[in-house]
Amino acid sequence: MNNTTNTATSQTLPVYKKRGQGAEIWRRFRQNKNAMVGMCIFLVLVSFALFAEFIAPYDPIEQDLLNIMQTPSRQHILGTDELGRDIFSRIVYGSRISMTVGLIAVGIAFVAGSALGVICGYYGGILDNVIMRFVDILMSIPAILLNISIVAALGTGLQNVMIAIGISNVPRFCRIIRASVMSLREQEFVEASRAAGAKDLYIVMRHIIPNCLAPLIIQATVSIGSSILQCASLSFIGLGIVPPTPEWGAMLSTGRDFLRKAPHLTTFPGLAIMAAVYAMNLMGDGLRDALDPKLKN
Amino acid sequence: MKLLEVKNLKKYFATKNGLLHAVDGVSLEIKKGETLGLVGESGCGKSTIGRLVIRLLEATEGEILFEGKDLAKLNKEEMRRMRCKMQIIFQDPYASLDPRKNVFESIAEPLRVQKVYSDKKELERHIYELMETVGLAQRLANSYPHELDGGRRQRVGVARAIALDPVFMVLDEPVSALDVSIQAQILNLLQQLQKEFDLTYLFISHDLSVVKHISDRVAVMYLGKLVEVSNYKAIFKDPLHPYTQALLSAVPVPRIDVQREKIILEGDVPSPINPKPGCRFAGRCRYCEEVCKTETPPLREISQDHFVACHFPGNRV
Amino acid sequence: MKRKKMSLVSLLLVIALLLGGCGGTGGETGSGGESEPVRDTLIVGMDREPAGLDPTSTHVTTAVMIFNNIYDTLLSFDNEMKIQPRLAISYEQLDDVTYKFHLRKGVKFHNGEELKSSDVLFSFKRLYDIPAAKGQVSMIDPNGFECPDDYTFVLKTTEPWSALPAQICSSYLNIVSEKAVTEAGEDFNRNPVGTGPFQFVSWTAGDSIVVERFEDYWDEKALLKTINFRIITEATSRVIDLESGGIDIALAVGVTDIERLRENAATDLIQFNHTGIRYGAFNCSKEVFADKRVRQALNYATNVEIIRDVLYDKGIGAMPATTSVIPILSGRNTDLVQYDYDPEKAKALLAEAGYPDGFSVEYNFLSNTKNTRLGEMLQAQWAEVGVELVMAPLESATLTATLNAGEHDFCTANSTYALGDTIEGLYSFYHSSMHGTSRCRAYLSNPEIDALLDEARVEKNEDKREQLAYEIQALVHEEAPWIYIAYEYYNVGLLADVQGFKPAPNSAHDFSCVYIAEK
Amino acid sequence: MIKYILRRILMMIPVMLGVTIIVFTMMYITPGDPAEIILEDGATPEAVAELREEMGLDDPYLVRYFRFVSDLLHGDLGTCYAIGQPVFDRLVQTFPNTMKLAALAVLVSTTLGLLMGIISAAKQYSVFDNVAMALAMMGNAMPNFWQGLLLMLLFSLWLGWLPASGFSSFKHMILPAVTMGTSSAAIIARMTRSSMLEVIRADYISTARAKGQVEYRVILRHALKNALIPVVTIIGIQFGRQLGGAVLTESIFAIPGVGKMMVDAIKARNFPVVQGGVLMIALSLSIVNLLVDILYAYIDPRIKSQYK
Amino acid sequence: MSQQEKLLEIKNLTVHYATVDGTVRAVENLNLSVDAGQTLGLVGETGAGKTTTVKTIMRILPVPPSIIKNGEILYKGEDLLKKSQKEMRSIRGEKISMIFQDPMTSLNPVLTVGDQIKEAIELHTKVNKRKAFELAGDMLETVGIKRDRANDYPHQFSGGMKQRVVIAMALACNPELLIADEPTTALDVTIQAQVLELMKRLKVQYNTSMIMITHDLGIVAEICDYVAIMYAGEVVEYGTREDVFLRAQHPYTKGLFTCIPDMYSDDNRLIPIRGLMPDPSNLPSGCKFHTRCDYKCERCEKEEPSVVEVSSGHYVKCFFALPQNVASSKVSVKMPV
Repeated sequence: MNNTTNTATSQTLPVYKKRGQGAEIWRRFRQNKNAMVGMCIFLVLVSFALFAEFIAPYDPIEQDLLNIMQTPSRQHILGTDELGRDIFSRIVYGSRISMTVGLIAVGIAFVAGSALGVICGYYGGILDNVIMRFVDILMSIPAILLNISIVAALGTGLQNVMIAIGISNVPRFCRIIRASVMSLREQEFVEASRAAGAKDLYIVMRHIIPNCLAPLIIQATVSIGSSILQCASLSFIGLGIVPPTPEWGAMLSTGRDFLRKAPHLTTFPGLAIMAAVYAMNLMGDGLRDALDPKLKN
Repeated sequence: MKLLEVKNLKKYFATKNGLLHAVDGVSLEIKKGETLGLVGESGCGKSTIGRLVIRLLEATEGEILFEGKDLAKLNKEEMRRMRCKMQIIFQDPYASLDPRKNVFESIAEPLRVQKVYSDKKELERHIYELMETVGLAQRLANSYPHELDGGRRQRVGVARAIALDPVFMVLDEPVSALDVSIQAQILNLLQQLQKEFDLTYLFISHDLSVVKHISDRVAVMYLGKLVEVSNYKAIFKDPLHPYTQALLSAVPVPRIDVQREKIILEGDVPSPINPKPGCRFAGRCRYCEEVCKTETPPLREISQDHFVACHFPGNRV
Repeated sequence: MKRKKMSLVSLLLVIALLLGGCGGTGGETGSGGESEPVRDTLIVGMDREPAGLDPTSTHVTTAVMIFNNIYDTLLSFDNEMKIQPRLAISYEQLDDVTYKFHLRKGVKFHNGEELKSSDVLFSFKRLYDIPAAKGQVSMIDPNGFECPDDYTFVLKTTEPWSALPAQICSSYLNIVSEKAVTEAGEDFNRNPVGTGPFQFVSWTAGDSIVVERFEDYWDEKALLKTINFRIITEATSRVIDLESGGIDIALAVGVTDIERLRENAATDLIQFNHTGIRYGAFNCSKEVFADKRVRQALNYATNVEIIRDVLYDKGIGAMPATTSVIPILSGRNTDLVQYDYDPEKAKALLAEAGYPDGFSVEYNFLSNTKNTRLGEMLQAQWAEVGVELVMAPLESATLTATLNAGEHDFCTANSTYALGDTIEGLYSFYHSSMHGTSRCRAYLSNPEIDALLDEARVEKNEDKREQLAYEIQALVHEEAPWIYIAYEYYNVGLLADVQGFKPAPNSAHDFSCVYIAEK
Repeated sequence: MIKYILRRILMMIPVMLGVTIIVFTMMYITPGDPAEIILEDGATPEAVAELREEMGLDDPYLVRYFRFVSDLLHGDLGTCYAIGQPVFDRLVQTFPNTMKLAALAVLVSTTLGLLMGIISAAKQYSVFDNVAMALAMMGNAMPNFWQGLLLMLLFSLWLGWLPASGFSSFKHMILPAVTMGTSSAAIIARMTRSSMLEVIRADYISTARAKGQVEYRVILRHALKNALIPVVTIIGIQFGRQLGGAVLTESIFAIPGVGKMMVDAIKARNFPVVQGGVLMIALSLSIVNLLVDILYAYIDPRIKSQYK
Repeated sequence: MSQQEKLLEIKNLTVHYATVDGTVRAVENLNLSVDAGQTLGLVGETGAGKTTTVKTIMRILPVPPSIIKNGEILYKGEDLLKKSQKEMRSIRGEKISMIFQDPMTSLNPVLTVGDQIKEAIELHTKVNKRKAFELAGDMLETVGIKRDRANDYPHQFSGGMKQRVVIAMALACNPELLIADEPTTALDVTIQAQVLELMKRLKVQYNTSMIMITHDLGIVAEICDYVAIMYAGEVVEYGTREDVFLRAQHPYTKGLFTCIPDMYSDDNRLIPIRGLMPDPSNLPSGCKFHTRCDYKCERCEKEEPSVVEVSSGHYVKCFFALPQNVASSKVSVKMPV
């Protein structure tokens, strides 16, 4: 390996492609056993959500009033619910609802939270104070009460539930991004690009945001889990998803009256919620180690 | 012709318990093609000056004349264009490169920001050329900062700095974080670039031997003020200010055949917040008299091109 | 300053003291120590918290129950809904609008005052200026009251009204002590004074209402010393609490727990016919339901048989309903027959009425397990005849507003005959003048039915009233504004050693004769 | 330190004001009319109109808001529409119960979380580490209303150790507190574990070992105290979660807490109760956060010196 | 060197780290020894294995990633690697103690300075709490800090003062061997001078032998008696200060001297050592320095050179090492290319 500048002009200019660090992150993620378990459960649930039509043996809404609340049997793997509908099919279709609620609610919180967070973190000053006081106020009201009042104001139904859960998650995202933006703003590579004459917007988009994606992704993964839980709680109070759409929280809620007579009505939706949230938590932890900042140096 | 002239530069930071005098009335000038070494211990304000002269920080007071124009008066747009002429290299190779961008992107950034090239091929060619000039193998274009060692990361920093063909460069402790063998390679590279592109350097460091090696003129700073400025030979041969003398004697020298008189300073550097009048070094100075405690000694030209800020310069017991 | 050594243990202790310590007060109410239930205290688990203890405040079933034990009305229903004398020994009807009541002597209020006709007058008069209770005395002439002496009380109705005696038994007309109300004013709602067998002790909002035996009650004294009505909204928790011995009586037990409570040796279950009927109502003022044939078609399209089996566990929880008048009331038209399940006929009728390929209708309901299941079954069954039932659950506040304003297409409800009078019930369900009130859901306006109802209302002769009731129910059956689902049984779970509990159809249960048998 | 506390209390006022605005606006835009709910059976149109007038529900937004705030300043939280009892009395009855429950839940989650966090950090990548973390996360993943019902079945019915519902003795608080506590034990355990792992890698731990200190003293005396600092802030946040968690747990275990009252109040459009309840919850959260900060300064001398 | 007065002797110590990207060969059969009362300078750049070596002596290397392949560390004849943890604890702090590089993080921020020194004393001497606190006060005085500052917390001290506290703590039990891992690298020049003076004084006062790890040859010149130059996990040159400064033979040692700007000669061209730092996870074959050596030949690439004793006590690990019977300075050795 000679170190003097290689004089020979290299024949083929190395193809300039942006080789992502994905390979590195994926390698570290794969080594974490728990995270892989979480990933598998997550993939199963996503496949349920995407291919519900093929996986579910029965139509989730089709009733069979002759044999209601059957315990698990060969035709109905997980048994039938209080109207004779196949529980397994309802859980499969239910995953579609829960995943959508999780993803879109977190999406709302992610976008709104990051926008506010970046403004506060980068510019500071009165704007930062005002927004942060607003965030403090939202944080001082427990999430579930916030959800209930928003749903009460907007009305029940999938769309409003998503908006409610989204709004109540905004403060958490805003705080995380504000913290990482404030620390990044002082970094020398930001000063370097400022010295090169870059405008603020350029610096935020090219340097600040890519570098605070890691904590965001971790929080997003965990928040999907907690959003599913919040949606189930809303259904439990009767403000959640409109029947007959199969949603795990609603199934758990209606099933609770038959807890003693037909426990399987609550056990399986409950386990489904638990599996989804558990998977999200495990993946969140796995990502936390994989995206660890010490990856930088 | 004076490329850069700074008059009575001041920079104060508001802190919880008072005003921190980081830079307290510094005046200096750098001729074109010259390297001015700025040396001093941590907390003396040398890095702040480095950022003030290229207006990365807004000065509290004082003028910064670059090629005759006062940078403080320029509006945002004019300042952005002036940025091409002046660049900065940082100390910590790990923090000065964006971990999410590869080498190619990091070097290309200044060119993209100033929209120098419209055609992509042109941009690529120039970047490979720059990489060659700083001694980086072309295959490293795709690698990420965490895959490179300290020396190579600093070379990327240098390539980025010279991308816009600047005239003036601030080097803020460029080699302090590197191992000795790599340090020498970078210093040679900087000297070679200075000759090749007729660059003017403001070289900031706490390492006296490195400063002596690379600078034409040297300025010694203590607690926000310049205490001694002269050409590199005079400062080391005939230091006049007591702090410079103590500083020189404190540096451990890798030679056992040289005997030197040991001056050990007592106590610690005083706090720069709400400093008292009089000479800042009075508390730790061997020759301290009453006048030193009350009157701040101005920077006076004692002998040809040798300035000292002390009431009793050159005093030797 | 002596530096306090901060070891880990004391750190945790500080957190615990700091946080745990701030809850010293409150929470310690409720009758006596809960460790071992004192056998002369009865703990009743009820499902809803009454809005207030002033008889003029709104009437939830649990409120009516408690009122019946701390107040008395002039007359009251017995368990066969027959009118019996109570505070009034007897009454005579002087003419077709005036009634004269002879009060019992020596009756004591809880505050020691003696019952006088002035108290009765006061109890009636105060209803006129309370919006929630005004409806109860709309038929009674506000200035037709007279108190010839301390123990006789005369009132006049605005027009001849056969149901007056039934109205007197209404829990709104419980007699309160004039002195107590004037003194307490607003606070009367929180500490009532009546003449009933039990007197009020305390009310911890959201937790429990405690009453204790009134020693000098005019009738024979209650057997129990105190009753603690605990509020447990969650049905499952209530039953678990009963089975684990935490409470003695659990009201409103769900259908699914009936069998288990019966089989369990430590508990048993009493079922009785509630004065209510579970039904689905079409809003006849809406254009699509104006046509009788559409309503009949949907009756044919509904398989009530199977719905009842699913909802009430094959007849364990309810009785089939063929008319809106409940079994224990007189004048029930027994020869009406339920619309049988005939989807083809339904389609034909729909086509005939101009809806060959069906239509879409919105179903407003309070989202609880029963309404949801009922809605989903109807949705499936009506889909077969091309009618799309859109589920539109509303929470309690918005639902009440929508139904009272008549904005709904279809809804389900469980209405009760609070007055225990057939004609009054039918009148409040179907008379066109009652649109906008809380019991009129069908918004039916049929002049023939209105005329019969008006006539029956003033008819004094008992058999004539029953004859009219028969005719009205037949006409209503033809109009089919409702789908009769079931007469629900009201299920009460109790521990095996609780004796003497006789439930009342209008849920005004009498706890004075309840006692706990020694094992 | 006192100066800092006063400043923090002053800072609470704008937050409280903000809470009143948000809650009032939220209630204002919610459809459904309280007058109708109160009248319920007797809700004839004229009766409703008359009651609305009496309750001043027809006044414009600003008038009602300023009336609400001025009453608030006089310490009058308004009267509960349903029962007619002053909201303040209702809060006095229900609030201590929820606070006691939340405090016990925080104690449960803290002890559980700290224990699991420390042990799994000390024995990193061991079987215990994985099992403890998996269990903790399981507690967090389980919907707490379902968990409550199952615990009630197990402990009240089948084992008969604990009463199923009600709130008159300490025994009543165990089940609900455990239900609420397990969900945040996972977060505290994870936080303790990662902060312990970070601290164990610090130089002063090697210094302690180089002094010849025995390993468990190194962990407890040197590592734990430093690791606890970030955990204390988490405990403050958990208290907010517990108040939220109380809402469902209270309805399951029939506890007369502020959570359940709030849910019913929102559904019944009982505006004064909702406004009063949210204010009280927000106030208690801010106070708890302040207490946590003071505790924080007490543990970490670097911060204590800033406030002197 | 005669056997008996050797305080510490390391014999072909090999330590590797098992990491995710493969095994890192941090130390490769290293041989080193320290005599009683002497100061050994351990010089080398990043990744040379200096810290790994001294942490292995103290046995405070975290075991999961690190594996001690083979080798012995004889302390007064007893092999430290065979000792149990309990035995090691009685040696750490009392017989051998250690100072770390960054004063900012080597003191526990939540305990007072006095407590931390008292802890060291109480571990190894049977004294009650009050006496231990008094002794701690004495130690502070000896390192030039007023006794009443014992109740202050670390964040109330400057960098230099903190390093003095660390030194006080290390010398509290009068150890026979003090290991200092780059003690002054994080300090400013004038403060560094103060601390070096203090260490020189205490070394004599407590008659402790010392291992000073540094990459700054200036510090070695000021404080060390013997010098060992380390490169890629092994000692490439060992000798007295005069041997290494005046009669260095190994190309790496000479390269170190030529690439440091010298303040006392007017202008000297810097001759850098070309190439990159060795990657410990895949070290070059043969002589590990051949990739950067100007004098390398085929033999250097394939074979590992053996250690040559060029003069008494002066060892060089290089094929071109020439035994010198007479000491001469500044001999530029002509090397066949």
